[in-house]
Amino acid sequence: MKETLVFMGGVVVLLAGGGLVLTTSPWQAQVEQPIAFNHAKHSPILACTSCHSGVEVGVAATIPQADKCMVCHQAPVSSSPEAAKVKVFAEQGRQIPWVRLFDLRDDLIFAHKPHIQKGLACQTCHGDIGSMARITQGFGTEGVNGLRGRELMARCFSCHQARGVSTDCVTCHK
Amino acid sequence: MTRWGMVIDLDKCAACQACVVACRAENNVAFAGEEEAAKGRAIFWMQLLPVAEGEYPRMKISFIPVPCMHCDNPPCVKVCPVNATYKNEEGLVGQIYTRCIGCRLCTVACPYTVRFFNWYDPQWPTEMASSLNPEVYVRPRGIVEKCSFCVQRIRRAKETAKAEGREIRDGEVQTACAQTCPGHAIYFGDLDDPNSTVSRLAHSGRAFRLMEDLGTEPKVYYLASGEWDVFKHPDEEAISRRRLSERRKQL
Amino acid sequence: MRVSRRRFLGLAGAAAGAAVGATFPQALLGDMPPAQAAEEFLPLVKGERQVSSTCALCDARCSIVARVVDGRVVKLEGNILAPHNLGRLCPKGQAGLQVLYDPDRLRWPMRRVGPRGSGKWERVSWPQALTQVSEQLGELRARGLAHTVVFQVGNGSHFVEGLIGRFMTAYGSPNLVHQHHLGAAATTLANYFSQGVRDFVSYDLAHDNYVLSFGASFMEAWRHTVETQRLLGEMRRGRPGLRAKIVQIDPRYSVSASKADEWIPIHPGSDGALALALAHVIIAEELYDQDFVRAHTFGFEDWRDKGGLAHLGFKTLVLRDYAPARVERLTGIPAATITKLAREFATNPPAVAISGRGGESQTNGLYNRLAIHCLNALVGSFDQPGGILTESMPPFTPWQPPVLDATARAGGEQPRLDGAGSLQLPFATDTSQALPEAILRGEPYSPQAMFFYYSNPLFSRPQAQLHREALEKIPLTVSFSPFMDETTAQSDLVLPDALYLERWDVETPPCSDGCAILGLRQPVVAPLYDVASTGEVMVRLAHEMGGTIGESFPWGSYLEALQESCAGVFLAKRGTLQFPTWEEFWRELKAQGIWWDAPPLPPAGGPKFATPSGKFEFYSQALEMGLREALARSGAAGSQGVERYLESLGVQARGDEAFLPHYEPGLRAGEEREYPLTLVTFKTMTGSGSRMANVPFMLEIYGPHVRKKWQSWVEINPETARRLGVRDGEQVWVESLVGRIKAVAKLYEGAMPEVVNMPYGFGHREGGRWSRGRGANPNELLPNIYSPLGGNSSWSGTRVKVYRA
Amino acid sequence: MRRLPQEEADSVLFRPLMRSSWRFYVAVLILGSMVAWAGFAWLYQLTQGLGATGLNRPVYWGIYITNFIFFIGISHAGTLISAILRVAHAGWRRPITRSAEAITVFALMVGPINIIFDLGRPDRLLNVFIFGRYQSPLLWDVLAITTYFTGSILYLYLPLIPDIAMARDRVRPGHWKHLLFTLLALGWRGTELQKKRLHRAIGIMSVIIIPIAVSVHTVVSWVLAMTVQPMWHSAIFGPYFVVGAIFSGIATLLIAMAVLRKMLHLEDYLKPDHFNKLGLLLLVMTLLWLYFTFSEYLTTFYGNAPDELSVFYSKWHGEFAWLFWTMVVVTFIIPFFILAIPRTRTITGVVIASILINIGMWIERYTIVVPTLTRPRLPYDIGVYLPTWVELSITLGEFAGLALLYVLFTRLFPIVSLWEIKEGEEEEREKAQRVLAEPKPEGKLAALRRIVSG
Repeated sequence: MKETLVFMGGVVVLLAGGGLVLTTSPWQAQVEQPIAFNHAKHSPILACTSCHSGVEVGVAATIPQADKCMVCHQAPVSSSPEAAKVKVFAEQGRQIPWVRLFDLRDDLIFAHKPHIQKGLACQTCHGDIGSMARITQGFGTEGVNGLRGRELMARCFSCHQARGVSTDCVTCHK
Repeated sequence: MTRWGMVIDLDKCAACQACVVACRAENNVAFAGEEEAAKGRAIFWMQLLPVAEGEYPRMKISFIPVPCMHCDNPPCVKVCPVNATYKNEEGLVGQIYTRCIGCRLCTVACPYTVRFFNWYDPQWPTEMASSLNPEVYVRPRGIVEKCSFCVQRIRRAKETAKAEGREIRDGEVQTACAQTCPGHAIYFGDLDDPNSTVSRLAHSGRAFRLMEDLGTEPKVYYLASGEWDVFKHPDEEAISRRRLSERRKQL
Repeated sequence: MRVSRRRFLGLAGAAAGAAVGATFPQALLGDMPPAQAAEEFLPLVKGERQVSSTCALCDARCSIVARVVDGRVVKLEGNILAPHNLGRLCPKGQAGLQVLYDPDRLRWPMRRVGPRGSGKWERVSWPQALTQVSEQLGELRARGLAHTVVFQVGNGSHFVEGLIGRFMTAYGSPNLVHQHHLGAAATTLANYFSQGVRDFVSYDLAHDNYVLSFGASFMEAWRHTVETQRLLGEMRRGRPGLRAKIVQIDPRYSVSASKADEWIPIHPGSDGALALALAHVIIAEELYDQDFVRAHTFGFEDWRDKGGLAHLGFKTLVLRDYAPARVERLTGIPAATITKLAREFATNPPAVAISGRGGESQTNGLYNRLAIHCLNALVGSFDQPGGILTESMPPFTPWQPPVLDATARAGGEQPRLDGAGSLQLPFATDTSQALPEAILRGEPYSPQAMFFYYSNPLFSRPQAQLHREALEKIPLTVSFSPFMDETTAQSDLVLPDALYLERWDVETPPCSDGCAILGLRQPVVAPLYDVASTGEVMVRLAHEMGGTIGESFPWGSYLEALQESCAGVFLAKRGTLQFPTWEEFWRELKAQGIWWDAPPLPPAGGPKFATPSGKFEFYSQALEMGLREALARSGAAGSQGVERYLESLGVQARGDEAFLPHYEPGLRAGEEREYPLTLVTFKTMTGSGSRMANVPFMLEIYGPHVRKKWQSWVEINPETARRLGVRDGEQVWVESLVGRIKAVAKLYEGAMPEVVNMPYGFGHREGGRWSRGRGANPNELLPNIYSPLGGNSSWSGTRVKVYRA
Repeated sequence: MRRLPQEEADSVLFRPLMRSSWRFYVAVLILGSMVAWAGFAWLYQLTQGLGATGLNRPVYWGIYITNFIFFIGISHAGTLISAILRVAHAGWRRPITRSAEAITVFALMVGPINIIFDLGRPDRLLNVFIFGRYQSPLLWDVLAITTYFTGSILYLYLPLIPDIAMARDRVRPGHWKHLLFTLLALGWRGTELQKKRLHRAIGIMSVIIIPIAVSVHTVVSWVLAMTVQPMWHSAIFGPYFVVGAIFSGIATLLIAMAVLRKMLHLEDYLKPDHFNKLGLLLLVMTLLWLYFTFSEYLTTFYGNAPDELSVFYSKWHGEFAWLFWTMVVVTFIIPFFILAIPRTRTITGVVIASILINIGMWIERYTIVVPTLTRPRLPYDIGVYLPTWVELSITLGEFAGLALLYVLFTRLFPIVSLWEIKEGEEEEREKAQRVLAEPKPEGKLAALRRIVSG
């Protein structure tokens, strides 16, 4: 009987430990950006495409550089210390070393342009990112909305199928 | 529907292997190195094979460039356990690298032996890694790869055509091998379009395919090399001599 | 000609359309590395560009387009606007990326710190390096030793070579030594003696019905290989109902032979005899073009000169000495085959006889080539479709002559160190292979400094060992090589050249239909390392030296010099680029990467030749006059003198025969008893000198005909191998009088029983990680013998023996 | 024949369960370290990639696949043979069924692992289940082998229950083995109902397991036969493989029996007659094997297809000839004579034949897998294949692993089905009594005797 208990205990410890490791894996952690940009503050005023202008023309959404920020922040619209940081970047002409949050596995092909052109809302894939003060959990450094691998593919696939877009593997896989 | 196919004119092929290198450069195929190559582990999506026959001095080597045949009835697709290789609507036999489990049943099933396995991770010196084609995935070890008919170029041509609101033109898509072939011996295009170059050449009397008896229906056609009229009748020779001066005047 | 021009233009138009279309969708593809998350990042604008340039990996100089993504070259393609390569590239060109991104490139100027060859270097800055060179050169000049500076150049860049030559002239040294006369001297010299063109000629193969190739590896390593490969297709499939016959006459079954309709193995070096036997049949059966021979040739029939002296005609000589049956044993080709070939050749016009390494790269290459070229005259293949055409050049602005001071003039009048043009080498212009003996002897003087630009004599010359010894005697050696090679390793100073994808240049590629082509080379990427274009270095060095040398370089930079040359093309307002302003012209030239113009129409009334007689000369008056002039310069004269002179030059024929095409056996070193086999060295499509030695893509496909890769091999006939007790794949020694090397035996049915073949490109003692210590260098087996008449080295006539290692 | 008292006989069977000799520990140590070394080799292969093997192009498959086919073949030892014998009511089967069934289960544990060794991306193994494509012969394999494995375990387990119960009753309570046996005995008390149900279950299983077993090796052969490769694409590959499997299975069983007999002193259970009978079966199989091999090669030879002949000749007189002819000698010629001559069909003789047959059958698998791949249809370089230390270590480890599992099994469970033997004896006794009780009709001899004497 004792042996059984030891064995069961072991199993429990193992499962708990594994779960702990999984739930606290690095891709769930907060991301430290050079400037703590607050999406929630900006989204009521600006459209996503105002800053991420790449979505309409190309592959990458593009993350704005300081000069774009300065279009508004030239005037003292904010007293936030983060806004001050932007100014510093702009004045020194340095690039803001944004940490990229959304990245696809490198065997995948994805371009924003055709998806935006088809009228897909940013939220469909990126969730309610606009209302977040800081992007934290659920957003992987790889994948979209924390979806990766098969889940992500299933999502792409169902949408493509529903809209009659090609579901040929080589459409999305390099 | 488009059905991509290739025609290789062996009469024009100069056996230079530009196709081989162009393919490797375009598709991020790493070189294997001396030891690995000696073991037969070098990867060539396009390969020049010498077929030697005869003995000195009556010897003959014929060279055939061999890419993946993109069979209409591909033996590799039949046996893949995980759908990592498949035939798409346009007849391309695609390989989905992230799906492949590396069982190599497709490689042994392929009668043309044109499927390759990554025995190791590709070894690029850092300097050379910077010249990799960003449009093509760099395959890690343990999976099977093969000629894709430069699917990235097809994709690109489609986007162009779509953006310009037209169909893809014949000859617009060129695989890396076809584009570089100094002998202009490789043609690529739509076999289903009766007016395309490839479909016309594929219907030529010189056209043949490798191992047609296996019923794999390859979409790579070869045009046999011709022969100069060696066996001239003596009378003909006399006639040709008499005509010689006339022909000279015409020139 | 017109048809082909229209075709080119049509293609060019289509290509321009395609190029515009092709750039657009690039915006949709590719991905962005996080580091470059710049605002408005558009691959279309910033990430991906197509840059036109010119390849430099062989002499064909194909026009290329580089696909550049994020400042990295990711693919090279042929430029479809180019008339010579028509958008195509050979495997070497395709592997150019591995040349550019070679991890073993030299990255900055280096000065030797240990003893020579110890591999100990220190990095120096460019100003430091230039100062050192200019100071040392200045000192030599001040000591009156300007003429003892030798600059050895290879096939790097004609334009930079021009600048180097200019520098040498202004500096005061006659010793700009080019290496092209190692093997090709016979070709250009024979063209000069017979046709009056001291250059290569173009063959309009596209329209030929019959091609006789005397050892020309026209599918692998001939003049413009990429174009020739296209012409193969033209000959085969370009004309409905017509299919040219190609006959390859070569000791070895090469890839070219595999593409020919017939392979005729011939004893190495006896090509001239075969050509004359063919002429015998053609003349005896009166199959030759009598109109052409009568109107446009000189010395066919017996003739009398102005003094009334009777001379031997070509016809008489050939009919007397070269009956197929007499040549049979010499060439190893049955008389019946010779007769058949002759009849086919003469009765299938347009026909052309071409020659290459096999026929010419012998010490008797000059006469071989003369004999082969005569076949073209017999069938009248000049200045007509399918015939021999003269190459033309773009109308560059000629430079002002360099400014010379007294030192420069005095130095320039000194004899050349390599003896080219002297009594011993009357017709040679450059004989770099003569340098080591001259240096070791110290005659006529000891060189004090030696520069190497695209030249690696310690690897690429016959008996390379000699050059190593000679180099030790020179106080200062400087290499401009972008790679560590044998010569560079022995240098005192290394000034690494920028690679062809990193620098400016203009090239004048050859073209089969005689087009004038200007290929612009522009930097596709900024230099990856602290390297500089040698052209730029020469301009800076001249400025640094100052004085008349500096004055001779009136340009602010290398690019200015280049633009000045191109201005002539702009001003000529012809060819593909005609613009009202220079800016537009230059922009378009950069965009297209190429300018070309159709060749002038053939002269009315048949071809004109720049020979003394104005005709194609069977009997070469230029050769005779040249010899007499050389004699006269040296003070001796008279016909007796000519006879003796011929003897001293090693010509066996006497009298008129010496000036007519005839067969002379080539020089061989070693006894046949001890060295029973003949070594034929060959080049493959995949190798191109030291600059391609360290390219893994090439090494992995090196010899497709024998499935060899990554190692050198020696092709042996299976019968011979059985006699020698050598099995396939075994290591064997190949030994000649001057050395022995180890290689893997490859039993090959395409090798003649008495001949073994070895490829070039392996056996580097220095170099990158893939080239160094790989395989064996057959040059180490070749004795440094060359023809005194033209300076032609022997590449396929070395006696060797082979035995198991 | 001397009969041991029942108790004594049983103790022989249960002794290994209770006490382990030093020989056991030595065996476990040696086998265990071989397995561990193989584990290290696999780890090395995982870190290096499959480049650590001698595989190449065109020889994409080597001894992993050979081992796979071989071990799956061996697995037919058991279940199939015991099932056939059970269905056929062959009474002499009783002492050997257990050891045969155990071989099946363990060979089925070892065999399919080879596929994992052979995979380029074992980390993606689950893709087979997630994205499985039922048109692929490999999927049929997965299906057939898992079914067979499950069935075999069940088939091993069912007849084990009464014996486990017996063992349970012999182990003192509180010992971990007691717990284990209690759990596994599923409350067996040997009631009539239980016995009836067990008999029924075993009967059903033995009928079901036969087609499954046949299907497994057929499907294994189809992995090769479904391609168009020369000398693989053969219609008789299914039965050919099944015959080969039963053949090598019986041979393995014989070896195992001999070892058990010696090591566990089971001379009273595994009698020479068993070896004799199985030896005869082996003789039949070697003839059958020859018949199939002959048909296969003769068809190829007469077919005269160049691709096929190229492979054929590589085995006939090419670089694989030494293997091929070794195979013919050790799988047919020598065993045939040993087994056909009654005087040599002794235990030793049969075991020698079995060992040779197993070597030969491994070679047979090798010469089926490899030569075909060395002869691609297009003129590539002819393939050469030499396994590296990694592959050899793993192969040895597999054999060691099989032996280890077997040794461990004998320490936990009685390797002879005790209750079946008892039942058999009871049946015999009943039959005898029944015969004795019946009034005997007078025989001719008795009548004669009566007449003579009278």
